[in-house]
Amino acid sequence: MARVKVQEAPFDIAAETAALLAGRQDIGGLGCFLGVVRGTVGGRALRAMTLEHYPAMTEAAIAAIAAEAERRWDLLGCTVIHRTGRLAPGEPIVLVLAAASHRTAALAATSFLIDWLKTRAPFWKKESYADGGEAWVEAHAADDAAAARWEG
Amino acid sequence: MARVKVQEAPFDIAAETAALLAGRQDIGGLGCFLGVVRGTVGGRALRAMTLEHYPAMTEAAIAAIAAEAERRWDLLGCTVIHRTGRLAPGEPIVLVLAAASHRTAALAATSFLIDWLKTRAPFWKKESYADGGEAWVEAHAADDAAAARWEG
Amino acid sequence: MSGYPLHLLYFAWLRERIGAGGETIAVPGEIATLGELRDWLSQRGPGYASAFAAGKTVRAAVNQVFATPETVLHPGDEVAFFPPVTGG
Amino acid sequence: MSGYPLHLLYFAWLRERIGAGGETIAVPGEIATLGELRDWLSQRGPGYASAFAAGKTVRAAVNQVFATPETVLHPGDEVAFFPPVTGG
Repeated sequence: MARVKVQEAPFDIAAETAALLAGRQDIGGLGCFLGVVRGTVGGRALRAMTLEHYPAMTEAAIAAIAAEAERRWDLLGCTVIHRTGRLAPGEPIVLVLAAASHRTAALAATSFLIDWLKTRAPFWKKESYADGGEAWVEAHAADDAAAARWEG
Repeated sequence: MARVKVQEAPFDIAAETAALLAGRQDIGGLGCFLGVVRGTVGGRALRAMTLEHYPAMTEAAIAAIAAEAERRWDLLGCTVIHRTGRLAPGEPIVLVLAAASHRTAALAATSFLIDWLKTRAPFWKKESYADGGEAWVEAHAADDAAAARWEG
Repeated sequence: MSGYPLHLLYFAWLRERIGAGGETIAVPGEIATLGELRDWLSQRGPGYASAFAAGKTVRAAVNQVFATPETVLHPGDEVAFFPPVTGG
Repeated sequence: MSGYPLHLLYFAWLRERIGAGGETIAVPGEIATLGELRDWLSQRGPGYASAFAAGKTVRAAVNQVFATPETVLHPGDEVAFFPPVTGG
């Protein structure tokens, strides 16, 4: 059963890692992905990134993605934390952890989780630029292709 | 230029992550792998894992692996910390971090680094079992196959 | 079938164009599917027309589950419209 | 060529079988390559014979760089013998 959190507050990667490993001796590998707000997008300086989401659906959608990862790999732990609200460049947005007895499953599940989060969890990013402009981030074909790798 | 450390002491995943991200706004994704000592191997309870290495060669060998990762992907940071000496079940052995502007490079480099570490860095593991026996870990064909994925 | 109520939610640029994050409305009984609802909403005013303009990629969920134009609606459903997601 | 010195290192089960982590020895001048050194060492005693027994997978590095049986040796080289690595 995955640990899923959607929150405005920062998260603590060391505490989350420790929580996954605590009291266990069956985990051999822990894969992790940390997404971070970049300061420049397409050559344009960013002031902030604002994440909107669909509160009634978000945690359930993430839990369904994590359940799919647990169905595909023998995971011994799985954590997904996604932040919302206004974030500055350099701030972490999302944390994915996947633990397994061996590294192959842990790392594959980590890639899968972030690929599906990007295409199946109800979040929308708005970029606020240093020059005052704003724009909603458009979905990337590359993300759809990355997510599609895991289909079939 | 990668940050490489070989040490008996534990490492601090939060501090290492923060050090990679500090003062930067170009990193969009950070991939991470943490290897941990398991308490049971092939059905046999483990008391400890002892890691021997080749001190004059180890850091240079890891640095060469990291340099190869930096040649293959546009990394914005790379950290490899490998512990040596006697470790108990549940203790972390190795930490790999790879940062890039996007997640694909960060996660691919993370997988590459741990695959090559397992087959190209001069470490040897000895397992000490709860029943008093000891055995050197044999190299796994699966590890060679995983490392070979990155060749050619 | 006479009119029935739906709880509508709009996110991201759909919310901005429509000018509201959500509303509860009565829709005509002949609207049976999500696709028909979308066509009907797009004629409610310029904000809706802009949000649901032809060629725009709009996704939807019914009762918090991703849905397709063929999804059949029921009284009291929560129907959310939004752009393709961009989290992670 | 007359004899020349080499710094030898042994790791993991090679170290245990040979009973030493390393030694500096003079090898006969006719030993030109790593493969020839290995054959010569395997005849130095039962510990060496066990460490370098036929069929055993033994890897080596010369001056801290992975090497092959064809690698040519030079006076003063540091030559390390060890099993396939198992770190990570």
